[in-house]
Parts: sequence; structure tokens; C-alpha cells
Amino acid sequence: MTTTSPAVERETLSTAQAINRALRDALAEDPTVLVLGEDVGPLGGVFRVTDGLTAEFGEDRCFDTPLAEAGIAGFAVGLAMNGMRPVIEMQFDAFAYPAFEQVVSHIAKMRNRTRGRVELPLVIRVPYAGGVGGVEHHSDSSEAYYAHTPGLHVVAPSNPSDAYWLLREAIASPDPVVFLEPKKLYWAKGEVALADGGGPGIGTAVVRRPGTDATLIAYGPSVPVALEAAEAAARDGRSLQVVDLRSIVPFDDAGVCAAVESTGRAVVIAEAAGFASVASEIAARVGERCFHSLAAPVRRVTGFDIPYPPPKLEHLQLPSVDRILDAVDDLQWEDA
Amino acid sequence: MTTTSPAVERETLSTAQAINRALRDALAEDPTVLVLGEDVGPLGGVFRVTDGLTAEFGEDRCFDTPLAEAGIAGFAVGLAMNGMRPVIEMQFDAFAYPAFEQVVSHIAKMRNRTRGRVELPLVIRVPYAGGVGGVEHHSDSSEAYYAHTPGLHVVAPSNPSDAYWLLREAIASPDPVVFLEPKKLYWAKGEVALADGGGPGIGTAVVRRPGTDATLIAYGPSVPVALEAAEAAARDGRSLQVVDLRSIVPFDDAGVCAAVESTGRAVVIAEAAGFASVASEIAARVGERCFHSLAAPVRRVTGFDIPYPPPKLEHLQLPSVDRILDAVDDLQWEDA
Amino acid sequence: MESEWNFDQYIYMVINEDLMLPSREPVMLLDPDGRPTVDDTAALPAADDLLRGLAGMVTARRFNEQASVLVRQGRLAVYPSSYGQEACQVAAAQVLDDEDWLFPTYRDTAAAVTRGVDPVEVLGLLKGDWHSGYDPYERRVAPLATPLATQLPHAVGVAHAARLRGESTVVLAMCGDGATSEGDFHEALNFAAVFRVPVVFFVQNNQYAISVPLSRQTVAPSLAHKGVGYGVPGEQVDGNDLAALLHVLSAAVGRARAGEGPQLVEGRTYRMQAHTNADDATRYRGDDEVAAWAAKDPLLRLDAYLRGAGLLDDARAAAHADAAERLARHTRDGIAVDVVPDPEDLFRFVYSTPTPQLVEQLALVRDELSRDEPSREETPR
Amino acid sequence: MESEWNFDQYIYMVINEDLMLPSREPVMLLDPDGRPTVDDTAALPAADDLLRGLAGMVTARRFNEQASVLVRQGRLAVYPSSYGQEACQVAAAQVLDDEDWLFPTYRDTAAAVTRGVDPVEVLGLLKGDWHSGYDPYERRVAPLATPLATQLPHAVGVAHAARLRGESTVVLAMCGDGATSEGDFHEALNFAAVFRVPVVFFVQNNQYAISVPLSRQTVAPSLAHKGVGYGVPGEQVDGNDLAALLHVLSAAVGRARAGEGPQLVEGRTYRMQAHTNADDATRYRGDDEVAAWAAKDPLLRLDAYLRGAGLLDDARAAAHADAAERLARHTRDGIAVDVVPDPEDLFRFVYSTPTPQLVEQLALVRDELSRDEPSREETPR
Ligand SMILES: Cc1ncc(C[n+]2csc(CCOP(=O)(O)OP(=O)(O)O)c2C)c(N)n1
Ligand SMILES: Cc1ncc(C[n+]2csc(CCOP(=O)(O)OP(=O)(O)O)c2C)c(N)n1
Ligand SMILES: [Mg+2]
Ligand SMILES: [Mg+2]
Repeated sequence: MTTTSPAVERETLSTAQAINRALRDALAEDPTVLVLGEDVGPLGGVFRVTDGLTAEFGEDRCFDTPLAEAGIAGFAVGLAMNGMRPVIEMQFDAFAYPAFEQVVSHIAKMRNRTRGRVELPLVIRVPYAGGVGGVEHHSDSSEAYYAHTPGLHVVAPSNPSDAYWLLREAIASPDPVVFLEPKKLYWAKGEVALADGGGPGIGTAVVRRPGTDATLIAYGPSVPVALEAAEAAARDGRSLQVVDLRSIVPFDDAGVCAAVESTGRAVVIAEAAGFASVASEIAARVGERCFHSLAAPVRRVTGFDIPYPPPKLEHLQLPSVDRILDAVDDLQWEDA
Repeated sequence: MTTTSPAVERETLSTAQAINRALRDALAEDPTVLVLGEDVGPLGGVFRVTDGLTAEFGEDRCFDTPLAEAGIAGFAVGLAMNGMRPVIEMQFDAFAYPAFEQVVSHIAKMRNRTRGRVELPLVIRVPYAGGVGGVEHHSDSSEAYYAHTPGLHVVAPSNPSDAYWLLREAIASPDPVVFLEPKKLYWAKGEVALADGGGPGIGTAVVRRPGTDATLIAYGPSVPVALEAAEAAARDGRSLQVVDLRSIVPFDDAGVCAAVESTGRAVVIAEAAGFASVASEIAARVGERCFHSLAAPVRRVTGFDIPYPPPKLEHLQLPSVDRILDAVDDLQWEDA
Repeated sequence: MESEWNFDQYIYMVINEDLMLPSREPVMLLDPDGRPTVDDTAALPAADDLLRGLAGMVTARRFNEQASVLVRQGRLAVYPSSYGQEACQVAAAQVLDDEDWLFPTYRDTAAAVTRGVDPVEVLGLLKGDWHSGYDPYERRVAPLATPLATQLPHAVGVAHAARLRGESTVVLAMCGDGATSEGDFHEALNFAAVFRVPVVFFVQNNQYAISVPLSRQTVAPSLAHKGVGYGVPGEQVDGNDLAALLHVLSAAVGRARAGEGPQLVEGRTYRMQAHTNADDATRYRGDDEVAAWAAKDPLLRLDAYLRGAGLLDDARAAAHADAAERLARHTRDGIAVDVVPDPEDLFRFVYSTPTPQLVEQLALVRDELSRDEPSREETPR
Repeated sequence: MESEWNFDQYIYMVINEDLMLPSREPVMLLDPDGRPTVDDTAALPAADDLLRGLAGMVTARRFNEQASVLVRQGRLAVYPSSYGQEACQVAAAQVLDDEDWLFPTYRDTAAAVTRGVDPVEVLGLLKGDWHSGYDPYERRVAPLATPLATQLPHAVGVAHAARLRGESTVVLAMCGDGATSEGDFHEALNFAAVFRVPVVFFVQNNQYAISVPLSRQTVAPSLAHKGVGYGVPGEQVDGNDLAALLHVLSAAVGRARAGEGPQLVEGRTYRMQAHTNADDATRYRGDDEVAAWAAKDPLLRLDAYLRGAGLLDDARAAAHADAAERLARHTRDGIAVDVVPDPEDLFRFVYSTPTPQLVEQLALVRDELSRDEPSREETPR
């Protein structure tokens, strides 16, 4: 994993711990930060992401709400209108849908409809995507719904360091941010340089692995899979570059184009159903902007256009190393 | 406009009248068809699309509900589970968002989660998109949210004949269909051949205008604009083909690819904000499937990535003939 | 056995069940002819408040009439009039202090005007210049809410934030009878109750949601009864009786300010005109019904009382009319100014810093506009 | 003046306000020690019903225990147990006829089993084979609902469809205390009331929504009071007293069947175990509280009464235990069978006819599986 400033103090944290730490540091630094949602209080969240925050900062700063996602989102709008920086948790991706109206018609639009007079500095944390053997409604990849909605920032870390720093930046942002936390990476550990100021910000993609033959474009939970695929391909003598978007909105056109142009081939990887998705957008943009550098069509490795499957079948829905390598094989190599 | 069987009796109807007629014929033919929503009863809907239905078929068949979109959608799920074919109206596109949870987690998934045992033959009618000078929340193009959700059919007629026949087919379908009614075409008139069985079904795109230089791909409210652009281009000596998708899901890959391959150039046109949209999907698919036929990158002419603007600025957000022609000009013509 | 349950709130609330139940009849202090229903007129709001209220209603009525004229002249795209509901509109604003917040719907333009927002700015949304014409922080009036009931949880959040800071702000949040059917109404009342925030939910029951009558919206004894399920005291009041409204609403505001938590007030009134100019009310209701309600006009009623009590004379009434006329003229003049919204505004406010994508798109629009030739018009074709 | 409002439902409902208010204490017919709280035991449900109910509870308890064991053995992914709530589970099924419908949540597996759904199929969801294991039409049991409260409007629609056809179907729709905070709860109750459909909403108030106690969910006097705002009669009942549950629920079902519209019943019970095996209840509640509730166990209570009344002897109790054991064995054996779900099922049920896109994607999966070599495993890496 690329880190920027090798001098500073690092801690090894899981993604869940890194998020917990980001919340804790934000609560400590800024008295207007509030953490709220279902079970985020004494329980510390079903993934323990908010563990200890109520104990440390009190009931007013980190608290459970009644069980109603639209209510939570709408309540947060009011808090943010009146001087607070709420960080709300939607317990699982699919349980954010009742809040959709509030997210689309208010959270995304408030700043614009009031011509900048009412800002909503709020963060919607969404434990997100699959690969954890969850029963139905516990593994949705819902980023396209948010990314398609103008007015929202949409961010998806792929490692503990980004989880920490992107969340800190999201909380500090004057605009609403949908913060997607890949569930299957909650327990993945990594180094976090807590004092270095954070490296590249929201809106910047990062090359996680250099490579010359083709570019894999991924975000969130697909980044480790892409890295594994690149590792496997390297064993077969093919050099794959891996780009981690980190932020879906804003999108790093410059970074992604430069990466694709350097290899001339691209595969986009994402867990969500492929149709009208973020992967579609990436493929369309790359196709439009890098057309003359492309030696082959942009391939997409995504979830199929089906509801997320039950645990015993989810391995087929998730982009796998095999499916990525198949797509790479398909990129019309001259030597094939 | 292409029609299939020139022998049968035709009536000239507006789109709103054609939809009204489709509802009326379906109610008359099938006693399990129910029409429900806000103001669809005695008022006949705010666009008069359900005019006269309560008077003709009675309060049990076409009726007003309490004002609650999630409730309407959820109620319709139960009706459909128990032998009925509900046709629900969401009064305006943006007012369907409170029903999002019901649409995504139940309407789209019920058949799949019960392994085909519970079918939901229901139709969600959505007065849709802009161009009518509506104040905020009255002009959203929300098709991407539905098209991205596996389990839904998504249909958008561009003329009265399709409005009639696609709706008849949607009501007859055993699966849920989101039926997008372009508001600005409600008053546009056209011929409807009421007895001919309907021409091409859901899932089939139609070439509305032949052309050899480039292909414009559009659906719903953008089709008439595309046709106008083609007309204007013809005056400049450029021959543009216009494809009307009619159905977004399922998508007519074969028809669209054949059209694009015949010209080697493509512009996708849609009103919705472009990012992670149906237009992205079309551009990505065409880029992937017709790569070697393409003389230029696929261009998109879409709404900008902003909330739908107020009436006095909406003309800038809508794909215009000018923006389409600019995009066509951009398709790297050899003679340029 | 009950004591073994040992949940504090049960013990507390069981005792208070009766307090939550609204009176069985709407509170009325002045009957439709302006006669006090109470023996002791000291039970009425102070004469000054009533006079101020009447002045407000005269202005609100004039504002409603003016806006409707502007629609007919094509200067406003649409206007949902509160004609007939002026007592509710004025009372909602009048019971609040400066530090308080008002959350209006699209129909509550007269309430916003009463609270001092510039009427021209209030009508910005309906004129089509921009989505919201005024600065919500200036008078603490939230943007006019169009998606029904969605503003109610915002009101709860605003109140909670104020309370966390120890401020004594009260929030008055308005909605219609139809909006009470939405899930957001439920969630907002429940949050307000659980967090015990100072919000007064004020439902203007004008008997219709566009064409849908109240009987299709609910079969509850009253909308005020909806408070019971949240542990929120409810009250129903004659919504055409300004005296009763001031009495009930200011008591509710006072209790909220004192820390007694949220309240629900239903004002029973009537939408005298069509839903908006685009609506045809004859399709769903008869003239008789409208005529019966015309007899209960809130302005006539208070006028009659004040004149009868010797508190209002022709001179004062003329002063009211003058003030109303001035506001109408200001509105007319302001709306007549043709604002050409800046196209760059499309991109300016979406984010605090535009994304690279928006920067590109703005450049595209700039380019398009700069090339504007007669053959390629800016209107969509 | 009230008569001038002339809205039928007001006149009707004002008279009926008292009918909608639940009793101030939960209805209890047998106290925690199994002593009748009524002098005349004829007021209790018939002995046969109580015996059938006890048998059902013994089986439900055994089923809960068995499922928890299967989780510990890794044969089920997760199990939200209704241990301690068996009286509610059994009563919900027992009061229904074959023509009726039951709408359960994820926690109501024992209710589904009581209604005759194969326990192995009921656990399909939690085993991970497929999203729903049983055919909802076979026993008229809707799929176990995971998104909270979302199944309630479905129940209303099912009931309305039946009523349109003139059928006398009643629908019993279950949800938890937490779920009552969701907007869908509100909208479902309101639709049911306005359309006067035969739905009994049965809220199992087990005092927690995962870690969140009832006091953070509502400050209403009881959840049953939530009916008032819809014009729906509410009743609260001791949810660990099967006799009281049968009494209250079958009366509600009877009234619904007779055309009296929807009812709301709150059963006060307790979730004796953690939310699921994945939960750690010690983080949010103390042992004392759990112990106090253990003393109110629904099985012990009914057992004590029936034995005391001479209606139950050891032989009969042994027969109950045997039946429960048989069901547990059937469950164990069925779950032990390793189902390998057919990958093609991924695409088979999304639409009645797969789209061309799904046909292509299925071909891709087929191809991938056919090429399955050891070096490229099927698990995502
Ligand atoms: C969520 C939502 N659904 C539908 C609409 C469309 N709509 C606008 S006003 C209205 C009726 C509102 O009735 P009510 O709440 O009684 O307010 P009133 O107009 O009578 O003041 C409807 C259905 C909307 N604005 N928002
Ligand atoms: C819409 C939605 N939001 C959140 C969740 C996550 N969740 C699952 S169970 C639960 C608590 C439910 O509590 P309650 O309704 O009291 O039922 P119980 O589990 O106590 O039976 C939560 C929050 C969900 N399933 N659905
Ligand atoms: Mg109304
Ligand atoms: Mg519970």
C-alpha cells in the first residue's frame, strides 16, 4: 500500500478500528460533531465501529435514535442546518433505502436550492457491499444510487489508512459525504499514519501497484481483489497496474486517464450489479476520453444484474481473481 | 413514426389519452386490474391520465389512497401477491423516492427471493422528466435508480402508440414494470392503431429514422429532440440515424449494436444527470460491443451533474438540438 | 403486576394519558359571527395581539389575492393559495420569537411573509427564478418544503441542536392534513417525543390534499389524536378563529420552551380555492361546501368581534388595508422585475467547491452560450 | 358547532374514542405463577385450546433451542431466537384459520413452524441456501421479512385483495417494538384503517431493538396507543400469558373477520437471549433484568395452570415433549443435508423470462464453472 510520509508514527489498525479512531478524534477536536444511528451508542454498533464513543463523549455526542432511517437522515439535516456536524450510520447498505427521499431530495439538494446559504456538513456512513455471508438485504452495493445523485460526495476506502483519513476529511467537509465502508474489509489490518495529515484527499485516485500492460480500476472492496489479480498475472508474466479510485464523486478523471493511457488497456472492477452503475460510468468515461489510446475495449467485471445472492452463492456474484484475469485475457493481446 | 400494420383502424390521441385508453382497456378486459394512487380517482390525476376511470369502473377499481408513496407501493405488493394486477401512480418522479425501499427491496426482489413462487404483476407509472416548467422536485429523471435495480423492467415511451402498447404489455406482464411517462409529451399527439396487437414489444428498440453517418440513441422525452436534430443535420447534409430504445431494461443489445455498426459513430442522449446513468451504460455497452466498428468515441449528451434547475434555467439542462449537433460535430469526421 | 415492569416512561405516561388526548371539540373562542364562546373575555388573547393578528390577516389575504393575480398575468408559474387559511398563517408566525424557527410548506408563503420575509423573495420559487428565494437564516424561516412532510424531521433536528447548545429556541413546523399520512410525519413526531425537543407541529387541516378529502386520509377521531401514539399532547382548534389559534399555539410554544417537549396542534380550516391555479376543484367538491365555509371566514369573524368590543374602528381598519396594499404593491413591483438568472449559477451551489466534472460542464455551457447564434436557439427543441 | 363539520367519520369516531384506547394495564388472565386473575375460569380460553397452545409452545421452545445449537455447530449462519416469546409465536399462528395469512419477521420462525411450515424450509434463509425456503402460498405464510416494518403494507394489500373478492380472509401481521418507529408501520396502519381491511397488527414488544431499549423507541403510554392516531382499536396484553394472548388475538381476528376493520395488539414480552448469536447482550442490559423475566416464562406459567386445574398430567406432558423432539430431529436431519444450490438459480428467478443480459451472464458463469481448474478456485480472493 502506498503511504506518503514514511517518517511519522504509524499504528496498525483494522479498518473498523481506523474508522472508530477517526470518529473519536473528530469528536474530540470539534464539539459540533455528533454520531448517531441505530445501536451506535452503548452497543458500539453491530460492527463495533462506534465502540466506546458514548462512554468517552457522553450520550449527547454519540447516541442511539429510534429505529427509522428516514427519520435519522432528516433529523441530521436539521442538526446540520443548525450548526452541528452529524455523522449518521445506516446499519447496513440496504437499510438506507427508507432514507432515500431525505438523501436525494434534501441532503443532496439543500445547498443548491438555497444558493449556498444552507450547507449540510454531514456524513452518511454505510457498512457496504458483500462477501461476509450475510443473509438477504445485508450485502447490497448501493453506490450507484448515490453517485448518480448530484450534490453528494461518494467515497469508498479500500484500507485502514484511507478509512481514517477520508473519514476525517468527510467530517470536515462543508458538503454531505456518503462514506461507504466495505464490510468485508472491516477486519483487514493496515498501517495508519495518524499524525501525518493524510496524504491525497477526496477526489484523488491512487496507483496502488505499478504495471505496464493493462490498468485495473477498482474502489473499496474490489481493490484487494484487483491487487491479488495483478499478483497472479505477474506470475504469468503480465504486468497489471492497479488504480484505487478512493472517491467516486468527485471522480479523478486526470488520474484515471493518465493511468489508462500509460497501458492502453483497462478493466473496471466493482461488486455492484453492472447495469447503469459506477462501473458503467468509468467505462464510458475512459472510452470517451482515452479512445485513441485504447488497444482494446474497456472490460467490466462487476456483479451480475441480479439481486445479491444468498451466502452459498455469493462467491459467484463477487468479482473474483479468475473473472478479472479472464477479462484481462480478453483485451485483444497481439501475442494471443 | 414507424407503425407496423397500416391496414388497421387508427385514432389520433395525445400521450395522456393513449395511456388513459390503455388503462381503460386493461380495466375492462381484466377484472384483477386496479388503478390506485394520489388523486387518480374523481380528479382523474393531476395530468388527467386517469380521467373518467372511477366513474366508469367504480371506486373498487380506480381509487385514491392516503398520501404515502411507500404505503402505496407496499400496498400494491400485497395486492399483487394476492391475485391482483395493480397499476400505481407516483404523482411526480421525485415523489416516488419515499417508496424507494419498497421498490428496491420488495418489488424488484420478491420473485427472486421466493424462487419464482411469488410473482408481482404490477406497474409503477411515473410522470417523468422535465421540460414543463415545473418547480423543484417536479422534473427529475429517475430512470437510472430503477434501471440499476435488478428485477425491474423499465420502459419509456416516446409517442402515443408506444405509450398505449407498452403500457398494455406492462400490465399484462407477470413482472413489475416501471413505466416512465415523459411529462412534456403528455400533450403530444400521434396515431395509435388500437386493434393491431401492438408492434414490437418491451425489449425491442426501433429505428425511428434511417441514417448512414452516425447513430443517435435516445428514449422517452429525448426521442423527439433527437429526431429534430437529425432533421437539422440533414439540412446540413449529414445523415443521422435515430434509435428509440423504448425499453431500458431489458436492453436491446442486438438492435442498438446493429444500428451503431451500420454508421460507426454514436451519440447517446438522455435528460438525466449523466454520471452513473443509463446513458453511461449505453455508452459503455456500445464501446465494449462495437469497439472495432467505432470511428470515434461514443459521445453523451445528457443533463449536467446538478439538481434539476428552476424553470427559467431548465432549457440549459435539457439536451438540445444544438448540444446534440455539437456532439455529432465532435465525432472526428474525416472531412473535418 | 404493572409495577414490576419498571419502565419509567410507562409510569409517567400512564398518568398522563388523559393529558395527551385532545379536547373532543376543536377549541373555539370566537364563534363564526365573532361572538366570544367564553363568558369572561379575559380568557381571550390580549386586544393588542388580536389587533396585530387582524392586521396580519388583512395583509395575508391581500397577499394571497395579489399572488393569484400574478399567476393569471403569467408572472408566477403557480400559486398554492392559503386564501381562507389566513388565521393559521398569521398565528403560526405571530406566536414565535425572533430566536425561534418556522418550517413552512409551499402553501405557507403568507406565514413566511408575516414573519417578515420579503414577499418577493418568498415567491421566488413559484416564479421560477430559483428554488428558494430567501436566506433561511435571516428570519429563521426554513425553505418552503415541497416534498410533503419531509421538512418535519429537519425541524426536529434544528430544535435538538439548539437544545444541545442550551438555547431556548422553539421550532414551529407546519404541514397539511394530507402530509400526516406520510411516514416522515410519524418519524418526526416520534423523534421529537423521544428526544423531548421543543417543536410545535402545526397541522393545517384544510380538509383536502389536492382532490382527496380528509375521509380518505384518516379515520382517526381527529388529526390531533395522532399525538397519542407518540406520547405527544395533541390539541384541535378552530383554524378560522385567530383568537383560539393564538391561545392554543402560544400555550404550546410556551410549554415547548419550558422543556415540556413537543406538541401537536391541528387547526381545522378550509382551502377556499383550488389546490393551485392548475387545479379544478369542481371535479371533487360542491359549491355548497365552499359556501358553508365562506361563512366562517377568519377575517370577518375577528373583525366583527373587535368592532363589537369597540377595539376596532374604521380608521384603524383603513390603516390595516393601507399596509396590506403597500405590501401588495411591493410584491407586484418586485415580481415585475424580470430576473434573468445567471446560467453559471447552475454549477455554483451544488458543492462548496465544484467538482472537476462540474468545472468542465460549466465550460461547455459557457462555450455554448458564447456561440449563441440565431440559427441555434437556446430553447430546447 | 361540531355538527356543522358534517364529516361522518368524525361523528363515528368521536363516539368511539374510548373504544380505541387500550386498557391501562396489559390484559393478563394467568399470573406468572399460573394463577387465574379472573374469578370465573370460564373467561379463559377453552381447555383444548390451552393444551394445544402448550404443546405448540413446547415445540417452539425446542425448535428455538435446536436452531441455536445448529448455529453453534456452524450449520446455520445466524439465528434470531424467539426464546421466551413462545406464547406470542404460538398464539399468532393458533388464532388463524387456513384461509388466513400470517406475515412474520425474521424472528417469527417459530410462528411459521406452528402454522405448519416445514421447519427445515423455514430455516432456509438463515442457512444461506436461498433467500426464502418455503412456498408462501402453501400455508399462507409470507416470506420472513428482514427490512423492518416493510411487510406491513403488504399484509394490508393482501387483505384488501381478499376483501375485494368477498373472501373472509384475515391477515395477522407481526413486527417488533423497534419496527413501530418506521414510517412503513404508520403508513400500513393508516391504509388498513382507511380501507377498513381485516388485518390484525401484532407487535411483539420484547423491550429491545437489538441494543436499543423501548425507552429510546417511544415515550407513548404503550405501543397499543399507537392505534388511536389511525382510528384503530389497540389492546395491550401480557405477551407471556398464552391464555390472554389467545383471548385478545382471537377476539381481534374475529372482529376483523366480521368487518370491523384492523386492530392493533401489543404483546409485552421479553427477548430472553441476545438479538442473534452475533450479538452480545451484556453490553446493554443486566442479568437482573433477564432473571426477572425468566420468572415469567410463558411455558412454566401455562404448565402450572393446566396442572393445577387437573388438565395436564405427566403422560400428556411427555407426549408434548416427544412431539417437540420429533420436530427437532426432523429439523436437525433436514439441515444436516448439504444443499448445493444450483448456480443457474442465480439467474432463473429474477424475471419470469430472463433478459438477454441475464442469458449472457448465465453463459459466462456456466463457462467459468466448466473451466474450473484447481489453480483458479471459485471463492473470491
Ligand atoms: C412526497 C410528496 N408526494 C406527493 C406530492 C404532490 N402533492 C403536492 S401537494 C399534495 C397534497 C397535499 O395535501 P396537504 O398535505 O393536505 O396540504 P395542502 O395542499 O392541503 O395545504 C400532493 C399530493 C408532494 N408534493 N410530495
Ligand atoms: C429497515 C431496517 N433497518 C434496520 C435493520 C437492522 N435491524 C435488524 S433487527 C433490528 C432491530 C429490530 O427490533 P424489533 O423491531 O424490536 O424486533 P426484534 O428484533 O426485537 O424482534 C435492526 C435495527 C433492518 N433489518 N431493517
Ligand atoms: Mg390539505
Ligand atoms: Mg424488539
